[in-house]
This record gives sequence, structure tokens and C-alpha cells, in this order.
Amino acid sequence: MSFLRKLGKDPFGIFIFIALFLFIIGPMISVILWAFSVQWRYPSLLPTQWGLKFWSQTFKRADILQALPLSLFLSLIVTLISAVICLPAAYAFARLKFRGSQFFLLSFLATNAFPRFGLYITIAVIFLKLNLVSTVLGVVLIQLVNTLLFMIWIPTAAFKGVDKSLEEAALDVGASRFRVFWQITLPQVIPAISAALMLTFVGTFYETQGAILIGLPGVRTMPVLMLSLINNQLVVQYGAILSLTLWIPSLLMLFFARRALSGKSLAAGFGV
Amino acid sequence: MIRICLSLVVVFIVSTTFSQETIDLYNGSDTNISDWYSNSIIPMFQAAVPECKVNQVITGGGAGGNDPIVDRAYAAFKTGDDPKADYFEQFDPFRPVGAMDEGFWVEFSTDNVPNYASIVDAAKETPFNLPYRGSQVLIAYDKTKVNEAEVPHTWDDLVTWIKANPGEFIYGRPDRGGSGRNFVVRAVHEANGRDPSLFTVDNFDTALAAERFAGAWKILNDLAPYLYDNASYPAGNTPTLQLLAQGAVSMIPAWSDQAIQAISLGVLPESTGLVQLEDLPLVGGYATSTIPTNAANLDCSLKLANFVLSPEVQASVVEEIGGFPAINWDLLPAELQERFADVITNQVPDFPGGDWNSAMNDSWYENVAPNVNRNE
Amino acid sequence: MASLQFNKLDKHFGAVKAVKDLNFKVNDGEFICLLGPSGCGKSTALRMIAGFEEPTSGDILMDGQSIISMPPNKRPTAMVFQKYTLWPHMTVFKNVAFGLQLRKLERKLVETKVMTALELVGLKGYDKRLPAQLSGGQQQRVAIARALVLEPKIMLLDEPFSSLDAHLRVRLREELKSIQRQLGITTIFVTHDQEEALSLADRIAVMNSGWVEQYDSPDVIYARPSSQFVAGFIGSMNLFEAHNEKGMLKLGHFFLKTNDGVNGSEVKIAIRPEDMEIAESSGWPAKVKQVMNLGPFYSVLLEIESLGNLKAMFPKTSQVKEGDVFSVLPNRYLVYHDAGVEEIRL
Amino acid sequence: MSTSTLTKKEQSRTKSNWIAYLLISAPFFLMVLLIVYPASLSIIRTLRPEVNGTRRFGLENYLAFFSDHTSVTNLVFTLWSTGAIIALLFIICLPIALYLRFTESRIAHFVQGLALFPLFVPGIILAYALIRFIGPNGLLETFIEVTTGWQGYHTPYLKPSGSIIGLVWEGIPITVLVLTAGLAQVPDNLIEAARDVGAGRLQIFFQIILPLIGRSMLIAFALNFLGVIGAFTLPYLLGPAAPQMMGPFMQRTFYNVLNPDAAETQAVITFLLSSFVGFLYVRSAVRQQKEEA
Repeated sequence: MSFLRKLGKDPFGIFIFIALFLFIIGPMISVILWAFSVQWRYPSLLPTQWGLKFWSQTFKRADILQALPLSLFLSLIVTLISAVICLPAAYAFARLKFRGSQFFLLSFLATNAFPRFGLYITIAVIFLKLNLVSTVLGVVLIQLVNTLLFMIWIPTAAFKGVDKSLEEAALDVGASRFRVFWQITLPQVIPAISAALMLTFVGTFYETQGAILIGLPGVRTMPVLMLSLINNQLVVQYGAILSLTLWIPSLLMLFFARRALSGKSLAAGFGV
Repeated sequence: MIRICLSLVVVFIVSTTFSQETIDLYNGSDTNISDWYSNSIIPMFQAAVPECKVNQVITGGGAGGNDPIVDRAYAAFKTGDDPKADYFEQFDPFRPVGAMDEGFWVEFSTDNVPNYASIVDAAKETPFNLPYRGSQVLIAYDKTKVNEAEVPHTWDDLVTWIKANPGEFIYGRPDRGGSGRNFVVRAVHEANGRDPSLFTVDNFDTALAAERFAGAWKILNDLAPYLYDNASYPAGNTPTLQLLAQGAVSMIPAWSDQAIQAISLGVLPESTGLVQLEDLPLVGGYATSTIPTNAANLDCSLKLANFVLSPEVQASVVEEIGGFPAINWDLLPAELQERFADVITNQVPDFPGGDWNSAMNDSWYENVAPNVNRNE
Repeated sequence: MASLQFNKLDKHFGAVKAVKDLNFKVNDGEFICLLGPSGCGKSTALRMIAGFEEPTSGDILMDGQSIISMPPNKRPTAMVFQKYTLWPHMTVFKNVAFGLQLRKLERKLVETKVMTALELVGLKGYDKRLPAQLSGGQQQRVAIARALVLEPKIMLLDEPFSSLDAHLRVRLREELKSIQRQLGITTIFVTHDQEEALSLADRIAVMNSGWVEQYDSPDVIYARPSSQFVAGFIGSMNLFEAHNEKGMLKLGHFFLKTNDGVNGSEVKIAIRPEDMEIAESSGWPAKVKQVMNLGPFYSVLLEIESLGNLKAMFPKTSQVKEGDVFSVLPNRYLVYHDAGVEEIRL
Repeated sequence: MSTSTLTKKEQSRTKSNWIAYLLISAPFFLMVLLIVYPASLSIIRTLRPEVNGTRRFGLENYLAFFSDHTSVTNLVFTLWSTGAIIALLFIICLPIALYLRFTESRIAHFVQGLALFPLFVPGIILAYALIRFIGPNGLLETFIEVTTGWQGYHTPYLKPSGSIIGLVWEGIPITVLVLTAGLAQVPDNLIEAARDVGAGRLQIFFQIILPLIGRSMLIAFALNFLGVIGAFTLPYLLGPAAPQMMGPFMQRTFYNVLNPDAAETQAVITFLLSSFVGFLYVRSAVRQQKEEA
């Protein structure tokens, strides 16, 4: 009751909430309804026949059972490698003085500005030479490139945001540079880095263009399978069920990352 | 965790290293076809030719179907690398530009594919592709909304019906799935005296094309205001079919096989009717497979090509996917010939691939599609 | 404890010369203040001692040994920063103990040392709190404890009290001084607050645009600022242009005596407000423009014809009021001339 | 002595340079190999058109692009859509960001969660969901019909508004994040001071807040521009057959018109537009760093 009274005091908030809810969640609700329907004919507002008939059919497909763990594994590996190569770079950008640091940092924006599809053919040619096409390594490399911007910019801003004198104070009491990084700097940038990691994971999980051109035929990820099932499948339910399934990792991320995301650190990564 | 990752990596390395016996088949068709491969053709082939395995990769519905992979294979052809692609279930060998002349595609003959001899002449367009199943585009309609008397039997009937029922008809973009394309082709035929023989693989000419298309664009632009939602052309066979399934429109051009499957799956209601135009059928066509000459497993690929032309598979084309065989009906089991006596035709009218096709698609985008804007 | 020696120390940041030719010695156990306006190079000098900045040239010797090639974490110095710089994710105890734990001391010993240090700075019982739960003054005490607990040879403080309010600043200043005296630790304290420097330091190095203007005890610095800059920066000072002719200094309509040491014809005269006296006669006629009661004495703004405004300090017993007119004279003044400074008493 | 310390200092400076280059080398190398190198090849190819069977340097490809009606229409349409999307995003997200900045209501948490939600929904799922939601006879249409009986719903599916709705949906989280962060930097006392001198809500917004979040607005603009101009999935699945946005247009030119040169030219032109906006963004970032230094 008191909660309701509180809500009543914030009509603008309620308006924004309802409008956003309709716009953001509305499309998702239709997917959920489709996933649990057996038949849904216009003009019925709700499915004309409910049921899980298509769930078992979807998950009987061998390709899906293969692709799901592969996709999770790939995203995990890409995220890890991305962290391993990008975090030191981010630290260098934030803390070391070197000629051209600005140029190098900003150059990563270029990775996001050039339309990808044409590039992938050229990359495929290079990878064919290196025997990387249709291998996990090849897909990891191509997907890694897409993660660079977020994984460098966001942590760079986060490292910059750590007061330098906190590090100096630790050096001053005798900690080695490594220990300072590990025990003083890192704990303070954890929220921003975890936000970057999650964006990377989710982005990689859903990446399709690179996965098609470099991964096929040997490496088939979930979204690549989904492309055909969602847009080329007569039975709407397949796509709905897959959408819902694919969406679980995202939802978990959102649940865990909300705090990290809403912090200043993430926006700082874009230079705010 | 690390151990699991490592073992997964090892599994992938191993599986890619020891795959010489496996041909990579790329299937860019709709799901009824790729399901048919998974469930029928591939198990049958692997049983018949035990030394060859098939790895089917489904690319349909993505950005361009088999196109990106063909491009990759063509690039590999130029640099002499393994294309990681052995067989394209459906592709037009006139693409990529120049590839055919450079020897990128396998030239089929009875020498490398003994069953090539069985293919009906009407299906043969070029020796660089392998026609192996035919289907036709029909008019699918909702019986509850279209009166028995109004069901169109000629192009003129169809136009009359479309104009009398604004917003109830739609066809898909010609470059996205054949149902839309073949409706556009039918308009081109209509504008050129209903003579499909005017268009052959070799007689393309830019000026001639402009002249022949002009009439068709007039017909289609004339129709545009009466199409679904001021001519909102969906991007593919399936999205078009789904508009009918959702009751958004009452009539569409559709592939016979896909429509029949949709009805049996319950996606389209039982009350869906199918009809073919009688003055000149909507063209259908043969799905044509291609094999790149640099395929790592060329032998197995050719064996598969031969296998899909066997009476066994061709019978399955008729029975399982409701298509037309690419070989002479005489070669099929007698029981089947009897059962399908009504619909047997050795000729499905076609429209040539290559230059004519891409010129038509591009020209459609430039001349017909902008209607969307004009009417808004 | 240790002594410290700067040898021709220079630090350039690109074209900016932050520190120029630093050359002085700090004795064992001494409390030194680096005093100067912001941007004078005092913090840079301190950071070079700690090892956070590398000198462009020159050397720093600790007990006669060069330390400039030593990384900051190896130097026997401990620094207290301007902002509190406590590690926000560690408790007070952990903040103070961190350096000790790095030295792999026994746990019990660490605990004793940390508790002693916290007690020394008056924060007994605060060990389990997080920095965010402390007030500014408490946080700075933790920072001091954190520096002290390592028993450094030299303690460095970079304007540690500047973000505290005036009252707290004075109190912490007194506590720091007594801790320093108790431990006898060599201390270098950077500040821009002259009162802080005068009250804390054994010796003050007054810095101006990168170099040391004067390095002396607070008394000498106050009484005999060696340059006009120091004179203007330390305490309050009345400065007048004067003409040196025929053995007399002429300022405005008035004359003051001089001595042989004063060279050149154009000089500057500096008079501390407390060196002004009310004269019976033959002084400078002055009119009282403003009187401010500063507690123990009056600060008086006088208007003197041909000299303009002059600040003076009179005892409470003088009973001056605004609008009063009387004569004044300095009993002591400094003359800055071409060759240096002369102190003259009347 | 001073010479020896000088060399020591120089050594250590070069050493720290060297370490920095080492630390950034892996991602930088990856970027050069997989983006810069192929992109340069691409750009060079567009500048070497094939004329009479031989390739030589020339601007024919670009002249062809700008003299082709469809290409220009698609480019203009892309810019128009991008502008509309960004304008809509500001109209939607500014009130949300303001609300999040100045409220202490509990609803704010939910609003924030909702606004961030699209960050975790990929385009492919979104396109699918939107077709079911706003598409013909979709949930929205039936909902409106069942609740109000109104039959006049016109689906934005396969129209310019279809791709605009999709891209706006995708752009909400970043825009809200950036604007909220920008607003967080506007100190309360500035607003209180303005209120103190008698400024109303609108005046405070237009004369105090907007000028102070100019940088955040620029960043939100740039990020959305970069994301939208080359977008493929949503315009392809939700947008019209013509005019097309550059993403699907490039794809079609490449695979269906069989003109890789033209497709690459389209890609380079898209890239140049992005670069221009990227440049504005970068310039503001550099300025900010100078201010901080």
C-alpha cells in the first residue's frame, strides 16, 4: 500500500516506465507467446493452442545441440583472449607515456568504422593461405577484432579514472609495480572491466558475419544456425524457441551486470 | 575448465584434419530442402557410397545464402588454396563474374557423372551446373477469402483480381527466393508475347534487356498500388508465405513444394488453395547444383552429383518434397508414374540465370521497388 | 634516520623547467618545509625524493649514497599525499598494514605495529572501518599512520592538510610536530601556507619558479627575507620605492637613514607592520583609515601622505580609533639594493 | 655525474616507451592485419577502376556512384534515416536520462534496467521479435483491435519506419548511458543556483543543462551514427526493398548485381561518412584530454 502510494507520487516515472516497457518488452513478449504456442491464428490476441510441442522438436536437432556448447566455448575463449591482450594495452594507454599513444588509442575507433562484409572476403583469402578457415582459431581471431574497441576503450578510461596517487602511495610503502596493479589498481577497475567483458561475451556470442565466412564448414555457431532457422523456417515457433534460448545468456548477463553497467565507468569508456 | 577447453580444441583440430573423406555441402535453399537432405539424401548416399561422408552446412536465410562461401571458394581458386567447400546444393554458375570461363566450376558430362545422360533436355542450361529437381511456382490463395469463381486461371484474371482486392496480394523481392523472382519473370513473359524462348543464356544484351523489361515494369508498376500495404515487398519465400499464413494477404505466388509442406505442417490452413495459370504457367525452374573444380574432395562430390540423379533420389524428389524430377519420368518407378500422371510434365518453363537474371533483379529494384516511396 | 643532499637537481617537463638547480642539505632528524606558491616546483622536488619523478639532471644523496636509480618501492621514504589517497577497498587496518605485509613480517608483529601507529595518530578502535566511513581529518591521520608504520628514514608530506578545515589543520599540525619530535624522523613537508611552514619547520626552503630563494631557519626567514620575493611571500610586508642619495634614503617626502652596505641609487624598503611605532614627534604624519581587532593586537591601515597606504600593528594599549591622526616611524626596516639586503635598526 | 644520470634517464624513458609499444602490440597488430590491411586494399581497388580491361588509377568508380540515381537515392535515404533515428533517440532518451538524474524514486531502477535491456538483445533476435510484434497481424495490431476495436493499424514492417524503429530500439541503451553520465557531471549546485535566480524548469534545461552536456550529446550522436550508417541486419529484415540503407544495398550490389567494385565504392563512401563523424568525436576526445592535462 505504501509502495503504491509512493508510485502515485511519481507519475512521470510511471509514464516513462510504461512507455519503455511497451516498446522494449513488447516485442519480447510476442516471442515468448510464440514459443509456447502450438497454433496462433489471427485475430486471436493470444495463441489459439498452447503447448510445448515444438520445444522437443527444436532440441532434437543435432546441429543445435552441437552449436550451443561450441558458441559458449568460443565466446568464452574470445572474451578471455581479448582480456589478456587488451587489458595490458589499456593499462599502457592509461598509465604509460609514449609517442603516439593518442593516435594508437583512437585508431581502434577505425575498427568500427569500416563496413565489415567486404573485408571478410579479403580476410578469408588471408586465412585460407594460413589454413585458418573452418578452424576455431580462425573464428576466434576474426571475432577478436570486433572486441578490441570496447575492451580497450572502456578499461583505458577506467584505469585513467584510478587516482594515480593511490598507486604511488602503494609504491611508496614498498609494493612492486606488479603488486600495485594487482592489489590496488585492479580492484578499483573491476566494475568497468566486467562490464566490458560482458559486452564482449554477448557481442561475440551473437556475431554472425565473421563466423559464416571464416567458420564454415567446420565451425558452426548458434547464431549462424539461427539465421536460417529464424528467417527461412516456415514454422514460426522454431525461431521463437531459439530466440528465447539464445537469449538466456544475455539475460543472465543483464542480471549480473546491471550495476557495473549503470556505473560511470562504462560511459567513461566512450569519453563522457 | 582449462582441460575441457584444451580437449575441445584438440577435437576440432582432429576433426578438421581427418576430414578428407567428408565433402562439405552447402545448402542455401529453404528448410524443406535442407531437412530433406539431412533426413533422406545424405543417409541414402552414405549408405550407397560408404567411402564418402557428407557434412551439410545450411546457409539459407542468412546474408546471401551460399554467396559468401562461393566468393571465398573463388578467391581460394585464384590463390590455389583449399576452398573448404565441395558442393553447392543450389547455385547459379554464371556467378561470380568470369568464374565459369576461368574454369572455376566443374563442367558436367557423362564422363564424370554417368547419370548426366538421364537429365531432360529442358532442364539443361549449361554444362556447368547440375539440374536435379524441378519445382514450379503456383498461386496460393486463401479459399475462405477468394471465391471459387474468382480464382485466377490466366494472367489477366490475376491482374483483375488483384485490382479488385487491393492490399490482398503480394510477391517477394526477385533476388530473395524464387517465388517473387518467378512472378516477375512471368510479368516479363507477359510483356514479351508469352514466349519464354526469347530469353536464353547466350542472347543477353543490355539494350535488348532494357527494351524487353520496359513493358514488364509498366505492368508491375501498374499493379503496385493494389499490392499489400502499398507494395511492401517481403525479403524471401518464407516471409511471403508467412504473410499468407498470418492472413495479412489472401493470395501470393509460392513454390509448390514449399506451399504443400506448409499445409502439411499446419503453417498454412487446410483452406489454402493452389492454382497454376493456364495461359502460360508461372515459370518454375530446376534447382541446379555446382561443384568448384578446386574442391578438395572432387571424387566424392561427383559421386554425390551422380547419386542425386539416380531414379531413387529422383523418386524422392516427387514423393518427399513435391517437386519435379530432373530426369525423364520414364526412368522412375511405374507406380509413381501412374500416381502422378495428371501433373507429369517434362517441361517446367524457366528463365535463364546469369546476365538476364541479375539485370532483371537490379532493374526491378531501380524501376519497380521505388513505388514503395511514391505511394507513401 | 638519514640526511639528504640535493646536488644541482634539475627537472624539466618538456620546455617547462619545474625545478632548477636545487642544491641544499637536510640534516638527520630535521624538519624541513618546502614553501612556495603553487607551481613553484616544491611538489616536484618532493616527488623526486620519493622516486615518482626522475630528475633531468643532478643527484639526490641519502646518507651520502645516490638514490636516484632506486625505484620508489625500494626507497626508504614514506609519503603522505595531499588528498587522503587511502585505498578505498581496504579497511583502515589493511591500509596501514599493507606495506608491512609486503615486507613479510610476522602477523602478530604487523598487528602490534599497526595498532601502535593508529594509537599514535589517535585512531585506536577505527581499524575495521573503510576509508569512506571516516572524516577527512581521520583519513589523513590514517595516511600518516600508514607512512609512519614503515619506520621510514625520511617522511615526505605533500600539502597533507590543505583539504582540511582551518581548525583541524592547526590541531593536526601540532600532533604531527610532536610525533616528529618524538620519533626524530627526518621530515620534508611541502606547503604553500607560510604559517604552517613557520610553525613546523626547523628550516624552510622558500621556492619560487623552480628554485630555492632562501633556505634558513624560520626566524631568519621572517626577520631577514633575502629577496623581495621572500619578503612578499612570508608574512605581511610594506614595500616602498626609495632613492638613495647623500647617505640618506628618500621615500616620498621622508628620509630614512642608511648604511655603507647599501649600493645603487634606486632601492626598495620593506617594513614589517609590527616594526611600526607611534612616534612622539618628527615621525610620519598618518591618518587611521581602518582598524581590525586581531585579538592580541590591532591591525591598522594608515594613510600617509606621499607614501600611500601602510599597514601597522599596534598593541591593544595604543587605543587607536578610525580617524585618529598621529605620527609613526619604523624601528627596523630592510633595504633591498643591487647587491643584496641590509637590515637597519633605528 | 650529471651526464651519467642523463643517460640513465634516457635509457629508462626509452625502456618505458618500449614496454608500452609491447603492451599495445598484440591488439594493434590484430587490427592492422584484419582491418587496416584489407580495408586499404579495398580503398585502393576502388581507386583503380578497370577501364578497357586494364586497371589504372582514376575516380571512375566514384563518378559512377554519384551519377547513379539508385545509389544517390540510397545514400540520401541512409543519411535521412540516420538523422531521424538519432533525433528520435534524443527525443526518447533525454527525458529518460533527466528522469534518472533527478529522481530518487524507486521506479528509476526499473526504468534504468529497461533502458539497458536492448544492450543484450542481438539484432537478429530483435528483427524476429519486431516482425511478430509490429508486423502485419502481429501482437500490437491484434492488441489494438481487441482492446479498442480500431482497424486502422498500418504496419511499419518493410517500410522505412520499420528499420528506424528497430535501430532506435537498439540505440537506446548507449544513448541513455552516455546522456546519464553526462548529466551526472552537471553539479547540483549549478542547477540550484539557477533556480535561486528564478529560472524555470525549461530555462534550466535549455540554458544550463543542455550547454553543459554538449559533449555527451556529441558522443551519443557519434556512437549512434557509426552504429546506424552501416547497419545491415535490421534494415535488411525490417526495411523496404527500395530505397535501401547502405548496409543491405552494399550486400545486394556485391552478391546480386555482381559488381564488387561498386560494392566496395559504396563501402568506402560509407566509411568516409563515418570517418567524418568519427573525426568530430575524436577531436572532442583530444580536446578533453588536453583540458584534463
